[in-house]
Amino acid sequence: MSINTSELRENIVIKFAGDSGDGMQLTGSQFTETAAKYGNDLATFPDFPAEIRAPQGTLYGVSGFQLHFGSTRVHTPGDEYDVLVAMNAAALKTNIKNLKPGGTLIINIDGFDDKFLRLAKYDKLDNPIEDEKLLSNYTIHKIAITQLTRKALEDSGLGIKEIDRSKNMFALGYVYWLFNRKTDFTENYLEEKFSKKPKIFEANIKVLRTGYNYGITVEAASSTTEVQAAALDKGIYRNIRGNEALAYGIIALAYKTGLDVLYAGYPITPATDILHELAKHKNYITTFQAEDEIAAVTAAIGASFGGGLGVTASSGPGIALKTEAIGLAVALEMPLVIINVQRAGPSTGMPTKTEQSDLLQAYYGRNGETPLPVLACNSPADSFDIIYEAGKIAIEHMTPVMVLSDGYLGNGSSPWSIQDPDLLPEIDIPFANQDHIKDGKFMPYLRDERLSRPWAVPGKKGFEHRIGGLSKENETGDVSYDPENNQLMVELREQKVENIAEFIPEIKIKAGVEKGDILVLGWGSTYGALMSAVTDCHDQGLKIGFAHLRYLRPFPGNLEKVLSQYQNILIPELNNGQLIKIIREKFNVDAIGMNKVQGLPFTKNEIINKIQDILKSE
Amino acid sequence: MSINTSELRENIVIKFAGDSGDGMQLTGSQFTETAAKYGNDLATFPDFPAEIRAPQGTLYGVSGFQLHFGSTRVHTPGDEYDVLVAMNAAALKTNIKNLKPGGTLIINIDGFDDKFLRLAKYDKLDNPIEDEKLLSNYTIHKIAITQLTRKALEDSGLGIKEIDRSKNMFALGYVYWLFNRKTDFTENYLEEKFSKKPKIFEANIKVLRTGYNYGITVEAASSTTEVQAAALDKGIYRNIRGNEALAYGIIALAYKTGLDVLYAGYPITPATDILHELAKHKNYITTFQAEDEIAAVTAAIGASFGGGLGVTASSGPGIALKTEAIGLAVALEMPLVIINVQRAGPSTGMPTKTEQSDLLQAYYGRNGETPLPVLACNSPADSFDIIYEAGKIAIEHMTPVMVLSDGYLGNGSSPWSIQDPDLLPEIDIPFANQDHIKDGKFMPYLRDERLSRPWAVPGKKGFEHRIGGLSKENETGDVSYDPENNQLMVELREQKVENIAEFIPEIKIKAGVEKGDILVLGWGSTYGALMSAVTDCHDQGLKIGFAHLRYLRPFPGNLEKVLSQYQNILIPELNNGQLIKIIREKFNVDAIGMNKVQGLPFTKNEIINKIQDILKSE
Amino acid sequence: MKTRPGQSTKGVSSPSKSYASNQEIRWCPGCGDYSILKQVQSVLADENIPKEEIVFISGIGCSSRFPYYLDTFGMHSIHGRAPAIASGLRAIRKDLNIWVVTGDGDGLSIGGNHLIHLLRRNFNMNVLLFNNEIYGLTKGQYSPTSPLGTVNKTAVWGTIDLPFNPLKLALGADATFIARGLDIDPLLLRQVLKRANQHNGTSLVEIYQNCNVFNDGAFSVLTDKATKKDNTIVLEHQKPLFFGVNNDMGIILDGFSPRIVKLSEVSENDLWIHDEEDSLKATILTRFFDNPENDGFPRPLGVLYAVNRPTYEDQLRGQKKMAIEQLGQGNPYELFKGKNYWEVK
Amino acid sequence: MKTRPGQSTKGVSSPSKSYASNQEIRWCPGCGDYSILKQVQSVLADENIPKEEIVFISGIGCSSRFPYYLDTFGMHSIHGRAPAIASGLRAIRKDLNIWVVTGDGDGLSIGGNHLIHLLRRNFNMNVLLFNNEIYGLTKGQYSPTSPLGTVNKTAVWGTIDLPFNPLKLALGADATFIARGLDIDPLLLRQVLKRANQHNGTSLVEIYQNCNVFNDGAFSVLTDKATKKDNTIVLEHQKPLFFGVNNDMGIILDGFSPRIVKLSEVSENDLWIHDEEDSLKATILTRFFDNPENDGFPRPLGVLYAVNRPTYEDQLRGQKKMAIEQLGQGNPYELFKGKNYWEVK
Ligand SMILES: Cc1ncc(C[n+]2csc(CCOP(=O)(O)OP(=O)(O)O)c2C)c(N)n1
Ligand SMILES: Cc1ncc(C[n+]2csc(CCOP(=O)(O)OP(=O)(O)O)c2C)c(N)n1
Ligand code: SF4
Ligand code: SF4
Ligand SMILES: [Mg+2]
Ligand SMILES: [Mg+2]
Repeated sequence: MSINTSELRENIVIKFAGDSGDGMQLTGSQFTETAAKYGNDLATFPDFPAEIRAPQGTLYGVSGFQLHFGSTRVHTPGDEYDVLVAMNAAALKTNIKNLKPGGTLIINIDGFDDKFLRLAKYDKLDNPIEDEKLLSNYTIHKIAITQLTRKALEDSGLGIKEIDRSKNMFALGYVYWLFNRKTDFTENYLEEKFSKKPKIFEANIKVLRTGYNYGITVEAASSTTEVQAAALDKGIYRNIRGNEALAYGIIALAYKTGLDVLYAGYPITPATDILHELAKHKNYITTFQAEDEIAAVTAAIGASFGGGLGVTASSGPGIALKTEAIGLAVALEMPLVIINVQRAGPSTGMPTKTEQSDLLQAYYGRNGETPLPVLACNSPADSFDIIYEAGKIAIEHMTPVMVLSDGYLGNGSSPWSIQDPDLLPEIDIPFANQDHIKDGKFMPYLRDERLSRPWAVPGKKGFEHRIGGLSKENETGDVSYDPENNQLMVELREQKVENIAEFIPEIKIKAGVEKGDILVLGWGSTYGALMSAVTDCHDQGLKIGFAHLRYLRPFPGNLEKVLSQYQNILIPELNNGQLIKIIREKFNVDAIGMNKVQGLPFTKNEIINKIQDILKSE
Repeated sequence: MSINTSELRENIVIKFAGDSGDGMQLTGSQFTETAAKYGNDLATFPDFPAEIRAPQGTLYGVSGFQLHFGSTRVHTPGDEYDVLVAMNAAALKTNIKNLKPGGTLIINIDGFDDKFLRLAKYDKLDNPIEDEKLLSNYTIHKIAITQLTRKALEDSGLGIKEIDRSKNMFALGYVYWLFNRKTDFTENYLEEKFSKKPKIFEANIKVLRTGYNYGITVEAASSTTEVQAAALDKGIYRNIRGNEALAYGIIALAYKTGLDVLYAGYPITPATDILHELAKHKNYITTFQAEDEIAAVTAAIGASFGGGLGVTASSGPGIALKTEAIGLAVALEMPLVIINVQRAGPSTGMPTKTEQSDLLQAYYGRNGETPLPVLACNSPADSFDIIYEAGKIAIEHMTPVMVLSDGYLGNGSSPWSIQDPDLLPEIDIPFANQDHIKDGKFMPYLRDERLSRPWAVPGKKGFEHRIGGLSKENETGDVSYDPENNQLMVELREQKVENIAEFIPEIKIKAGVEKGDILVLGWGSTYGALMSAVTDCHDQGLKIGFAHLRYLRPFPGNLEKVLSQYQNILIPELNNGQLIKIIREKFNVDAIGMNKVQGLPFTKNEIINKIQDILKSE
Repeated sequence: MKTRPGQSTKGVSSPSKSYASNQEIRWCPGCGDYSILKQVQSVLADENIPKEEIVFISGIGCSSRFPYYLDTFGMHSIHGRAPAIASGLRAIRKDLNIWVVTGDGDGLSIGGNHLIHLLRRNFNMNVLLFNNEIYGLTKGQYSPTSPLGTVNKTAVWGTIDLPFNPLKLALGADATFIARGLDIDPLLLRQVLKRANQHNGTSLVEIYQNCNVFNDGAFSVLTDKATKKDNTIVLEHQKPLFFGVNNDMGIILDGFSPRIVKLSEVSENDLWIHDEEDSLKATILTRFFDNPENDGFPRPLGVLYAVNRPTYEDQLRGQKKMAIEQLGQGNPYELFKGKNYWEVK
Repeated sequence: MKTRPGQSTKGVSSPSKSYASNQEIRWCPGCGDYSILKQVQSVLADENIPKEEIVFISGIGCSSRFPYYLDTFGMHSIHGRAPAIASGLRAIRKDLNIWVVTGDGDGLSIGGNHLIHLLRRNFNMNVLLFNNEIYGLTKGQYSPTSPLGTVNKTAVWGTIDLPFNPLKLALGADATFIARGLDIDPLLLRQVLKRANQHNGTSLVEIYQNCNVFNDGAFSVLTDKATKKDNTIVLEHQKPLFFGVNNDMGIILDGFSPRIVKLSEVSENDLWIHDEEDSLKATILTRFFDNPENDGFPRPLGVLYAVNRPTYEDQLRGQKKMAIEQLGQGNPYELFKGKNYWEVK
């Protein structure tokens, strides 16, 4: 007997939670890829423990993967879950508070024995899965996942450890059934992944199907759930993580410009994934794992001097180490892309958690007057565009550019409308030519209308020249201690960066009204939460607008005008107030801050509440 | 025959200029020390070439020493000179524009032969010392200093090189005569300096007296000049350079607190002189020349962890390297004093020149939310007080503190009313005690009313504890990834620094009116120029006031009120606009900037002109 | 004991447990770090060092979590800087017992410079370099000790960076004490740690440590019962070099070239006699495995080299004492005044 | 020539002047840097390397002003980082002739880590380490090569930091080429520079350089006519080691110990024959002067050690080639799409 009814839902938030050894990241990303295949819009939020392998069953060892997918536009991984899969007691404890009343709770009851309860700090007399009051709030699916998995594999010849490791496939199969989705995408994936381990492959497939069939067999739900494809714009899509998108953007830069791109990095969470991805693509770019962050950024500078494009990435503490060298790149006026995948600070802070607290460092964190453009991605997919734009600016304006992402964007994923690299905007490389020769001498600091200087690459006869960090004479680039020249150069470099405002798009109101009570102004990874919150508030009739900055230095030319259209400016940030300082200073606007420094993204509701508070207090 | 007339003058600005091999720094500082001995108030401005030993006679090889001394208060080394001593053509060329009309020009005519003219890029047909039009503007003393020196020493047995090296003594002797000052201070100095080289000693003395006697003999001037002692407050004074005052302040901290002070540094211009001075005083403190700036700051952190006081200093690029470690000190809440003797940037910039462009770096130049107090010295002598106050804050509030000086203050000198260390303010060291033990466990982050934590030093039984850069639980200091706790700690650290406003003096109007058209607001080394300019303008009847910030973070509690008393706020800075950004942001004040980024201090007249412009445009 | 030689008679030996902090240990189950922690605790107990006199300073890495698990003073600092922090601490605190814990990434990649400068300066402290030939904490990138050709996340096509030979590098930087231990040879590790602690100067102990998650088995030939005896050689001062399952293999020096011989074929007297104070022989020992000619040589364990040289802090204190004798230590008022002061009345 | 072996036939030899830039040289009169500059220019000319293919990268210090004075491509960068900058450049530019100019402070103090990592990686470039045993540019503080007990501005009571022996350190870091020259021995310096330039890999040349302003005469026993011959020994591959005013002194190896002998007392055949490829002998050579037992030994000059090992960039290019063969280099659209794309129509 099979269930024929299927409930239609617009959006679903599902959370897979278990031990870090339970394979929740894999489970989540498989479900995500399948959702993507089904054409859903989506946003993900993987959340790992700080430990590499935390001991089984502990609260701090819970690993989670949250997915929001839908047939309408999805902006965030969601505040609360429609479905929670809890592989053990600790996973339930840390997640149950975010399960919506009436939501679906899938429990592996084998994860609730005395030991698991103790590790999760439940009193063993208070086993939550026997707590009728608690359970009555949800639709409950209690399944002995571990036992069923073991049963399924009793003849597999595998050891108990290996068998237990595949229980995530049971959960995944079961959830596929619940959402009326086929297992074949995952089956293909498993085939490839375990091509050299046929036994493991077979075991996983078996358990996956067992889970799926279990759903059919026990008619566990009164109906399965259907989420139709989203009405995305026309195009070819894939699901992409932010760090991957950054890596692909760098590859696109290499392909389009024909420049040798050197990506020089030193491992650090959460930026390292970019290097992991790029290391696979030596056919497009060169990667170099340096001895530290200073060597990484200076190697990148060396590559740019050699007529390549130097790119480097790090996170907070590593960026701090690079600041002296970035100052050199500013003084040299050298193309260079620096990526900061921000994480919760200060100092080592909470390396696996997200934060936006390096904006002021990006602006001001160097000795001397060292203006440089600052861009920030607003979604995993946007990371591709941002890095490409950053590279274009770096090259066309001969300047280092700082790109800000963060742990939330870097690890999270969203659908990306894949771009054909051949159709990306052209990049105009300001190579030196005969026009830059005066009286037989090459002028490395002769400026064009953008105030940008010519790029003369070693090997080019007649263009030999020396540059350095000492104050340089305009045009000739010779060392100069002339006071007025020094001031001129400081002002030219500042002006050059300011002028970039003419080359970037204006800022647009993304949601809500163009004029009204509150403008919510954001930047970076908060885009989704702000977008959803403002959309909701606007739907409720509030006179509210939303704008989001992708260009933080210089600001879009129309920003001041946009700000002037609202009574209040609300600037929510995952830091203690950074963009707000710059906005207040630049535009003399008494903006309102909203700050969260908890290593977590904003929820939509936090923003809505704040908006309502502001309107109430008026 | 001797001259008996002597003209009385309140203030004199004298500039000694010659080759870097001509000993101008020595000449200038000898004249300075003698002026100090005569009780004059004074300010100096040594100005070296960037090269260690630039080739003789070149324009870029000119070394100068400017001294302003007087019987009234002296705030700056002066905009223009009353007396210029030019040892060669290049020295004349680079300095003549700043000699006051009617001023005294003392020329070594031997420095104007064809070779010197060519090196100074004078056309040899246009020898300036034969240019009647030029000379008619000044009182001219043409002297064949080199020849006369050689003559004086022809029997000395010294080689020509050594002989020529003492010609600065001729100039010095001559200027002593001109100002009616005895040579004995310098004679004592020479005796000590050359105690092991009697021949050189005798030669120098001989030339010094020859110069002096030459003045008497040739009756070179119609009258000598007299500058009487200044009416300084009661006290014992000495002339002190800024870097020396910083070093002494550190010694005072060691003496008063009884803490082992570790000064860890890595050489860099212009901060290194602090290390040079402290290295002499191992009886008071320990100095450590580290392998780089990162090792220096982390060694200092290690010393503070050990219950000493860690102090480190550098200049721009070196501070950039320290930022990651400073972030650690913020997270640890560890006492630490960081000195930035700023120099002209960005990058290597003009290392021997002055600038104030690291204020925003001091404020924001670290990853994550890392508030720390920032103080700035306003004169060479003030450097002593500032560093002492910084140490007091660092210890009492358990925080790293940044002190900003700059090349102008570090190398320049002013009279210092010497303080008896025994009378300096007491410093209250927050050592851990039994009150910080809860349930038998020491609580390294249990806070007092200042929000400051207890300092438990290795060796203290029962107070064993571990701290680090990871997010820490309040009170226990244990590693914590709790979101709310993280936010709490970020806010507590910020609040702790803000609270310091309650412990520092209010800002006072230093000159002019308490309410009026313009407030000139400065910080750091511009004090003298701003003070003089505002005083002049106020004397001319303008409604103008002057306030100067020694505490930049937090600001004095009454700053906002003071700002509100004026129509306009003018913020002159030796950077491209940094304090102004913070003031605009914090107080929503549309201040007016005035920026000079030339490696040079402001002149009084530049400030006066700007003030007049503002008033005119009203 | 390192800092107070007479100490061990001071009290009863503390059980090693009392050196454990109240923090839950968060390394991966099976990680070699556990065993190292245990041996260190046991050595601290055996040497009977008062807890409050001990300081552990570490950088960042799995290994650098070490200080949290000891109930002593400790600092988990920033990546690569522990040697410099510890140097600053030692400069003013001769009385403490100081340990630096670092990894192959922390100590040799970002922190390489501080390490070599520490070694030449010879501050008295024990540096434990946990070498797992991988970056553990950041999840498996190659490190400066990963063997050539290692394939992993950042070396998809295999590493091409010749790895450092840490002990050889240390000799190049004039280390006064170098030794090597294994995470799971507790007895040897304790011996080595004790010797390191007794050495007055910087002692560098390289500890091969298995990262069972990202680099499992990197040292298994050295640790597995079946292969261990044939592939390691435990050095003892003034003892001949022999090894092998049956203790029947020896090493002789043929000019500069070490050669493996069967004990049955040479007399024990002809074997290379280990001399801890011979830096050239130590150099040869460090090259047992990175010289292609020495293929098949056993990995030397134990103390390779140990000589005395004045410590930095002793010389610093000597200078301080001299300065105090010459210049006094009272109120610095006179110093401040100098000679050229004047009085305004 | 370093980067294009067939090159020297390409044109007529350029006079060394043509390698001089139009910038006025600003070292102190008498500085040893002048002579080094001249020899480098002359070697560039002799080797006939096209100016536009040459890049000089330096850090900060007097020595690091070097690139300004050559009419080639050049970068005067930041303190200590030249090896890393040059590595990045070399990683993408195999075709250039790359030189790094650094000082004892720049290269061994702040930049020590980059230097040792460069050596193990073996990027092809020539590193000229101007060793004047002092910080020149910052006006006379001690450096990591200042001899023990040096008294100067930052060491009022004498230094207590054992200096690095740069070439010994380099061997510890697996350098493939180490050599030593003197600023004012032009012939030898040119020879050494040529050899360095011909070496395919990182060649480290330590050049003793007199800073006549802050450390005058540091090397005078090695350079003064009267003492030079007795205090230096010029190494030549496969030639016996002899030296002395009358060329009458030699060195033999007695086990591991070098000994000075009179040529009259031993046959030339018994002398130590220099073997550039023997790293252990090179180690002994580097220790001629910091081993107290070797007091009175002459300072080895010339090429101490030179072996071949694949360069980093060659291996990198090998991998790149392989990757291109396997994966292609066209439009990465397919890569971007991956397998799990879907289409919205
Ligand atoms: C400045 C800085 N750069 C990079 C990192 C990231 N990081 C943390 S640990 C580590 C390497 C750890 O390797 P290792 O020292 O070998 O320790 P293990 O984890 O293997 O014990 C890196 C690169 C960091 N925390 N700080
Ligand atoms: C980050 C940084 N730290 C310090 C300095 C100051 N500094 C410039 S050159 C130098 C040392 C120069 O010594 P060395 O490399 O031996 O060169 P030399 O002048 O002796 O040729 C120092 C410490 C700097 N410019 N940048
Ligand atoms: S990742 Fe490796 S080194 Fe780190 S704790 Fe786990 S097993 Fe140990
Ligand atoms: S200070 Fe020394 S090294 Fe520098 S240029 Fe002068 S003589 Fe040469
Ligand atoms: Mg490791
Ligand atoms: Mg030097």
